[in-house]
Amino acid sequence: MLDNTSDHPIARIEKLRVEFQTKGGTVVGVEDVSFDIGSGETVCVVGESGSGKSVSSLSLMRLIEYGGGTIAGGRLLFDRKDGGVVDLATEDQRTMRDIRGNEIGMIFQEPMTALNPVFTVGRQLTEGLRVHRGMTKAEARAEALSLLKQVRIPEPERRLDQYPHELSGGMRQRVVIAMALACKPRLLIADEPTTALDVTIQAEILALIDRLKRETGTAVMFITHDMAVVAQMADRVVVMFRGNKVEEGTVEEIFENPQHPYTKALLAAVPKLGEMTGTDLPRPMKLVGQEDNATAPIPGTEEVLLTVEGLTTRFPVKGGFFRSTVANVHAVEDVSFTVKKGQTLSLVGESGCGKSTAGRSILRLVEPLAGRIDLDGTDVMALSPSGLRDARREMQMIFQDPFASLNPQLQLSDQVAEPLVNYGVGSKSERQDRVAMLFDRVELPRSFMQRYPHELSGGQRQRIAIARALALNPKLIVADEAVSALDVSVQAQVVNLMMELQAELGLGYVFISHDMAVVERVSHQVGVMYLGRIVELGPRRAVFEDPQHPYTKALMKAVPIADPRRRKSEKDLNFKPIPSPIHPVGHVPGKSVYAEVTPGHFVLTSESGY
Amino acid sequence: MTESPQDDLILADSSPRGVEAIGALKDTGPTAPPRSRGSDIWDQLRKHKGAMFGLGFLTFITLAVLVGPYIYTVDPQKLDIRNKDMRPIYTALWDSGAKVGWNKPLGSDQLGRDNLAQMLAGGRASMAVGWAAMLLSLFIGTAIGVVAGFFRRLDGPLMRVTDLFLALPILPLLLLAVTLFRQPLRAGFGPEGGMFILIVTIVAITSWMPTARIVRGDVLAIKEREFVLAARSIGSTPGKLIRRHILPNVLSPIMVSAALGLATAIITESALSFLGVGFPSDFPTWGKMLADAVVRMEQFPERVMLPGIAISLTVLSVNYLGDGLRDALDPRIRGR
Amino acid sequence: MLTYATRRMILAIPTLLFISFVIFMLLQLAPGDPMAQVPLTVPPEVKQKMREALGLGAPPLVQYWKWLVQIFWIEPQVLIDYVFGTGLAEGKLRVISWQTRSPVMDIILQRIPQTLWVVGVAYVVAILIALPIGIYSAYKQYSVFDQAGTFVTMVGFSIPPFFTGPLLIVIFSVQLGWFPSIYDTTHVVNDWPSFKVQLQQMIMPVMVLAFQITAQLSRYMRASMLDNLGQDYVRTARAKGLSEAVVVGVHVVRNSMIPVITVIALGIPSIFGGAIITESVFKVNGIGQLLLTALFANDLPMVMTLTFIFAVLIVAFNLIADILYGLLDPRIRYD
Amino acid sequence: ERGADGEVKILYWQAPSILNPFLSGGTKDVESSSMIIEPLARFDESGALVPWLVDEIPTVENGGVTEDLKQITWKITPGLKWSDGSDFTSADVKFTYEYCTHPEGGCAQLTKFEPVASVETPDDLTVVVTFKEPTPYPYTAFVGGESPIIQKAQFENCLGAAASTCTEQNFNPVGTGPFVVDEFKPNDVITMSANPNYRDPAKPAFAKVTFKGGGDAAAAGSAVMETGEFDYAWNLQLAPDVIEKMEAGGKGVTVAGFGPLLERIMLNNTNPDPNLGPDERSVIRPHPFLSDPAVYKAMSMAIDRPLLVEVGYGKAGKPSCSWVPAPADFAYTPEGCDVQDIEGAKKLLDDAGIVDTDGDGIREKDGVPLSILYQTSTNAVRQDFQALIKEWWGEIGIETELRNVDGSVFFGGDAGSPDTFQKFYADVEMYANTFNGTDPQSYLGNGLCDKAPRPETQWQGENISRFCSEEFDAIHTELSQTADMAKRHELGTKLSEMAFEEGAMIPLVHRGRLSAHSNSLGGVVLNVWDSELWNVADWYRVK
Ligand SMILES: Nc1ncnc2c1ncn2[C@@H]1O[C@H](COP(=O)(O)OP(=O)(O)OP(=O)(O)O)[C@@H](O)[C@H]1O
Ligand SMILES: Nc1ncnc2c1ncn2[C@@H]1O[C@H](COP(=O)(O)OP(=O)(O)OP(=O)(O)O)[C@@H](O)[C@H]1O
Ligand SMILES: [Mg+2]
Ligand SMILES: [Mg+2]
Repeated sequence: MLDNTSDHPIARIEKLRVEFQTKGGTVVGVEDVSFDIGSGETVCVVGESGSGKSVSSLSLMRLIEYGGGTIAGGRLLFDRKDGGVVDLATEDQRTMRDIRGNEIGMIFQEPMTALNPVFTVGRQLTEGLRVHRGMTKAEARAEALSLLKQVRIPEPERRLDQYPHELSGGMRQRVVIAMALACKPRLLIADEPTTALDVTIQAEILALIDRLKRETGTAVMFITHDMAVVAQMADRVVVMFRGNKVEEGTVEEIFENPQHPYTKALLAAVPKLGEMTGTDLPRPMKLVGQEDNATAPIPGTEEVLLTVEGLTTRFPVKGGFFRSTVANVHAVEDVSFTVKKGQTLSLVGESGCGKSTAGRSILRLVEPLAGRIDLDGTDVMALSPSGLRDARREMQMIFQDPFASLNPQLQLSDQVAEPLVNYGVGSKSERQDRVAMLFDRVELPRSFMQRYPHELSGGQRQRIAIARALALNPKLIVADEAVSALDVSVQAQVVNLMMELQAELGLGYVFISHDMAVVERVSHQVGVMYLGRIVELGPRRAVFEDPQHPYTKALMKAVPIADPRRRKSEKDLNFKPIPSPIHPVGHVPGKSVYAEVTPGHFVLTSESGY
Repeated sequence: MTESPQDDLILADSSPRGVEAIGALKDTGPTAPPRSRGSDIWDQLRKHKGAMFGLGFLTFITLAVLVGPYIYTVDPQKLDIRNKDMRPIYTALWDSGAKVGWNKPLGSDQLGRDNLAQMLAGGRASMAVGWAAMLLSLFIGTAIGVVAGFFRRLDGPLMRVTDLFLALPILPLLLLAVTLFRQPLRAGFGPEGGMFILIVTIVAITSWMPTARIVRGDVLAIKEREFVLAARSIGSTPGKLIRRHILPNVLSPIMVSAALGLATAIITESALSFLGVGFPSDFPTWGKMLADAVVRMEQFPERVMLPGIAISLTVLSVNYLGDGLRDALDPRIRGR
Repeated sequence: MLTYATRRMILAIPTLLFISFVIFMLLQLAPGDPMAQVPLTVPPEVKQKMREALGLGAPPLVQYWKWLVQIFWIEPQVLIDYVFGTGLAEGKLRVISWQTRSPVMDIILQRIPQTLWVVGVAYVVAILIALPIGIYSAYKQYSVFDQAGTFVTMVGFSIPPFFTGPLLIVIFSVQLGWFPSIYDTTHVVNDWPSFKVQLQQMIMPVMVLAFQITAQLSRYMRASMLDNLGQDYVRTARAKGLSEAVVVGVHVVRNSMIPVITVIALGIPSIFGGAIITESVFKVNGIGQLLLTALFANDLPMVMTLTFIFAVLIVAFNLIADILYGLLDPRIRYD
Repeated sequence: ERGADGEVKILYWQAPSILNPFLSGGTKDVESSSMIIEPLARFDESGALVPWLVDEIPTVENGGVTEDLKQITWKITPGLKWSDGSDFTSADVKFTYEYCTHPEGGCAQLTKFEPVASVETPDDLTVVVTFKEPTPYPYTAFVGGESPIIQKAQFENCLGAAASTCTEQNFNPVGTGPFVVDEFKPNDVITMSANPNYRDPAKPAFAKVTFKGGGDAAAAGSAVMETGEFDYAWNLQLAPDVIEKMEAGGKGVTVAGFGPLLERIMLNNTNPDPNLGPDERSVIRPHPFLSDPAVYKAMSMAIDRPLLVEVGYGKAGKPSCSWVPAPADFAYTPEGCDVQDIEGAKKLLDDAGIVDTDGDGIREKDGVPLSILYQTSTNAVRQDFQALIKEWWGEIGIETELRNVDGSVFFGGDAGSPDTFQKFYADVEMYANTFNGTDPQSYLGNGLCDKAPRPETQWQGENISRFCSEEFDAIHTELSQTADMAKRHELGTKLSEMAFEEGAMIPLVHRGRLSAHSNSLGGVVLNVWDSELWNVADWYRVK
């Protein structure tokens, strides 16, 4: 597998320096980076957000100029197909156009936006072929079809005439990959190709890239900040930090014997699936630099806080002449669970399986169709609008995107104080005191109170969102993908913070996530959702160590493990596409019937759709 | 509890490099001192040359029409038939035979009214109409747009009302309003005040529709943003949601509408004057001066050029200011 | 899509009825009298008789009903008669203008060519000028071209046509004598020289109008281009090694056109609304001039019908804009 | 020779909307149709009657009019043909009478036929008109541009309510005039060509006419005198300096003519106080101060009429103090009409005890300040007049508020609008009025008491100033019974004098008609007593 590497590097980056001219002066995107990539080799570039990973890769394509950057120093040596090594940093754009897409292919971070929404997949795929290979329309189309087959898209013929939005995220990403591979490039740059995707799709894509590399001997530069992915993919790893390379080595070296303190810290912050095996209770992570933090397990109480029974939420699909409801999206279907005081229930599952809808239904932010929600003795479903408003004092929500869930136009202190104002809690000065206290609580300096959201980093924003949720002293917090958008290290801190608060204040959490490693870390109970139903529900340990439902099993298998010695092989993967949750009006789905495998561990026995 | 999490770094490694490295695991907070959004916007605006020109000219013209009449105290309506048809003083530069005089720096019209005084008084009227109509139209447009975007059930009816107003012909509307309301308004506000209110209202109610459409579109988008959901989950009432969360976020299209609205209002008023259905005849506005002078454009080009250029420059500077404001208010652009 | 369109169309009917009713009542209530242009030498009793002959005495609701029947029932029949040579509408009372005592529709049809020649051509010219300006200004944001383009388009937006119009006449008709100051609506284009004459008489009004429309459209185009130039798919296209011309001219422009085309569609009703001031400055007796004279003559059937047609166009082009949006943007589906 | 001179282009800035003067009455429509259809007799440029489709004007002397003044007999010139080639007969004349007097037709020229009891046609070339009462001035029906003859064959089915449906007929009347319509685009343009059956085989000299409408007076003047695009421009109501500048263009000249058109300020004899109810406003007499002779005389003295003429009309205006400024025999010409006398006006007011008592610069009469609302229609010259007069009245201590109302509202008879000139919800208002033909008898009747607009009459009525004097009414009755011309002149002048001296109006300017024709257009004779285009058959191209 690693037979023909390194001895003959395809690309060599030497002392690269990239600057951006902005209104605030010159910003250095990459300060000093050197590494090389050999053919048939995967070099993973890791590092925090903003450390210069994308800038390095864009410089290789000389695309950085279109973003306002300049290559201020260094050389980018590239071994062209027809022999001869050129310095890409000094080539003119005409030559670059020849190289781009032809000899270097690139896969971009966001599959959702990387494709032009108004052209068909076929058209976008063939463009490069026609430019670089001088193919006719028909030839290019035939070639595109074979490319789509290569990346294993189901029904490739049909896809050619579809528009990007008609494909799922995973399929789109595969189209982007096909596009990058179209002209059989010698170097493939993949810039976080899976960050936005579900575990299952991610696993497929990773397997695909790996296979292509093996089959065609392409050199791959793989950029990510997900250490688990690195462990699965890399031959060699380059660690970047604030525009510099701080460490480089084979994947085993990096994981097993990190040298640089930053690498160490980074690895420590990565939650690894299986770390909690054998324990019952969640416990905060141990972080480098915070050795003093309490990592005692959190027992919680056995008192029931929230009971949800038979929760069903559907969204009408309007259509026909009079905009009547012709079908329903069965987003949540007969879901029941309980959350105990001071404990965490996690909901996991693939995108679109109804996790968020379930969470929002509990707060009645979307109106459930049926079911019973009992919060500490209050029947939430029976409440009038004003009663509901009062009840929301007891339950709060934290949202996935810390950038979207704060109003960009309001000062932070006002945002945190807003729930207090809404419920008329305290006098102005009392409120101020409480806001200050909350800032302390989430470990933000009080000096931030007068700032605006855009001045904060993601993790800090999420702390603000947590502070806001805490303002009213709720009993229950629904955290909908509250840490998914954060960098690993920041994620670890926020997760720790949430757990600390739980231990201290006895909060109950409904924790929604698709990151199994985090879920393993924080949960007392886990519910696995599929197509609107909970297919498996039970204590975390039981569900993770002894999955019963076939879907749970498949999901567990797909999760990459941050350990280069436990790589998954493509054969293990076996996913069916998720069926549509849309059913015509009048469709009566069956009730969810569960079997209790062990005490408290339930598995769906009725039809789940999987 | 420590004051700041950043202080924790000191506890970490002893090597300076290590300290820094582990610090990176913390959230990197902003390094610049906190700045208010206001000064941020102002900074951005200052860099926009067009906007600064616009602001400067607008300030100048506003001051001129507000303060000018106190400095240059000639009555704009005063007829001085002996000194009619005077040319501006600068024409003496190339035409020594021209009828000029320092008593009429910009010349006089066919009845001997002083052009400079008329420009000042006319500017006052035009600017007042422009601002008032723009504000009113903005208010109506924003209100309708927000309500239509926010309350689904009102969306259809309100958008149909928008269509209706788009189709309404302005002239009969104005004539009808004059019939119905001139007398009561005249009793309450005097002949000029009454007409002012009428014209402003009519211009406003025939020009709010684009604002409403744009605002509605933006509200529809913002309504789906997570922070609105977040605000609902912390118990904000709909009124509060609109005021605190939605309105501030549609400010930028509103500002742009405002800039265009001022221009439209000034031009509409002058078009009404041109068609002869505006203010009383002895009440100068730029539009009326321009309309009256068009027939004598060749002999007295200054009489069209002065108000024409004043209107154009005002509208132009408002447009530029609006452009700059849009850039400054858009955080995506401001960041750059 | 089809059901969406039909549904919107059917919903448009009550909307239009409502709009027509409001306009009718507005016109009824507005002061003014079709006899205002009859000289004072005609005594009031005679004027009263003339009013009655026009049907002015009837209660407004009756008049409205008559108008509705005429416009929705009889005029379509006339159209059918015209096309198929049938005799459905024979002897039935059509919408008659008070000024000319002739069917309003006939006059409107007579005016449409003039309006299309001038306002329509101006619109097309404006689009042809505005789009390249917008595209290039956005591509070279903050360049000299962009700055100059911005300045010129803004000047265009801010100068009223009753200023530019007479100015052009003084320069090009009176001083230079290049173009006629009065538009000849009887001119027939049948060969090159006559086409040249037509161009000469069109050029000034078209210039004045196009100047204003260009200003607005190029602003939209520029903004839309700027939005799209920052999108990820542009980078993807470049990464494929496509030339800048293809990246900008095909990928970005295609996306940027989506909102601009709907803006253009929404502007089309205003072509048929004519350009009141420009038309009267250059004596292009089109729809705008027709409306203006009808307004000043209080020719209610004419004003009513013109305004109503305008309303129909507004509603229709609203719908067309929405549908176009759906057609151009594959992401949007109406069903 | 007919058709030898090619095309003539005429520009009316008000566009003709119909070619049937019976359905419109608008000047633009009457004049444009006068090129196509003709009356039996016309007035010439001096106001004298000339036979047109007849051989001579019937009078008592030649026996055409009966002694009892109740019958007039017209003898049609033999051999006249309609443009479609058929014969012009007395039946057509009689039909014209029937057409206009049909009760449902809404004929605009009804007044011309009202005194008529019947029209008989003893033979094809004789028309006998019988009047209801002795008529000293029998030349109304079938005389002048407003009363042309239309073809029976063509209009037969257009009587009464059907008049409106006859679009083809109204747009393309068959006539006896020098031209026939090729195409009529309402409110836009008429194209005509020479009538092949015109009675004089050598006329008209032009083969084609383009009759364009629309725009404004300034553009029309410029098109004839500056750019030379058109040959004739009608009624250039423009400031004299503007006209002068256009004439300097050198491509055309203006011609002026004076009819009886008078620009005047009407004085409200009733109280227009807005606090009075709608049924009392401008109904109850007297006006709080305007009925005081000192006030209205002072107001008149303060006006500099020559200056008004200079500013507003130039050679198309003359200072006048006579309600009937022309014909000259009817005109009242008092001393001092054309001099401004501010000091005299002040003295007059001071002597009457109308002085400024509260020091605000405005005089009071019995505690009521002399504060005047002065309205008129929207029109550049009128607005200049307003400004000047406001200034002068200000100098004698009378405060003025100006208002201008859109012409379509001001002159419209909408009973619902407060802004019509009939309602006169103001203290003074300015407009111009005139009469047709040369006899002012019915025009002078506008000063009769019972013609005052009142709510009961839906505010219709011609006595706008609500002037009311028994003596005036008596003299007017006498006038209507007098046939002797000298006596008629005397009585008419007396009525004009009373209106001026007793406070019905302040006459300002005797206005003429100013039109322009290009240097190459010959034969233009401006006629203000009839259609301006009355002799278009004689027009020719100057070689
Ligand atoms: N167009 C630009 N203008 C100014 N600065 C930029 C620009 N693009 C990148 N930078 C700066 O360059 C640095 C490196 O950015 P880069 O996008 O390479 O980070 P990254 O490692 O890819 O992060 P992420 O994981 O979030 O993608 C950042 O500090 C960023 O602020
Ligand atoms: N407002 C809505 N209207 C219609 N359908 C909706 C709405 N919100 C969600 N859905 C549908 O309901 C289903 C469940 O959506 P939900 O957002 O709960 O999924 P999720 O599990 O949270 O997915 P993700 O991980 O992507 O957030 C999806 O098919 C989604 O398309
Ligand atoms: Mg990146
Ligand atoms: Mg979700």
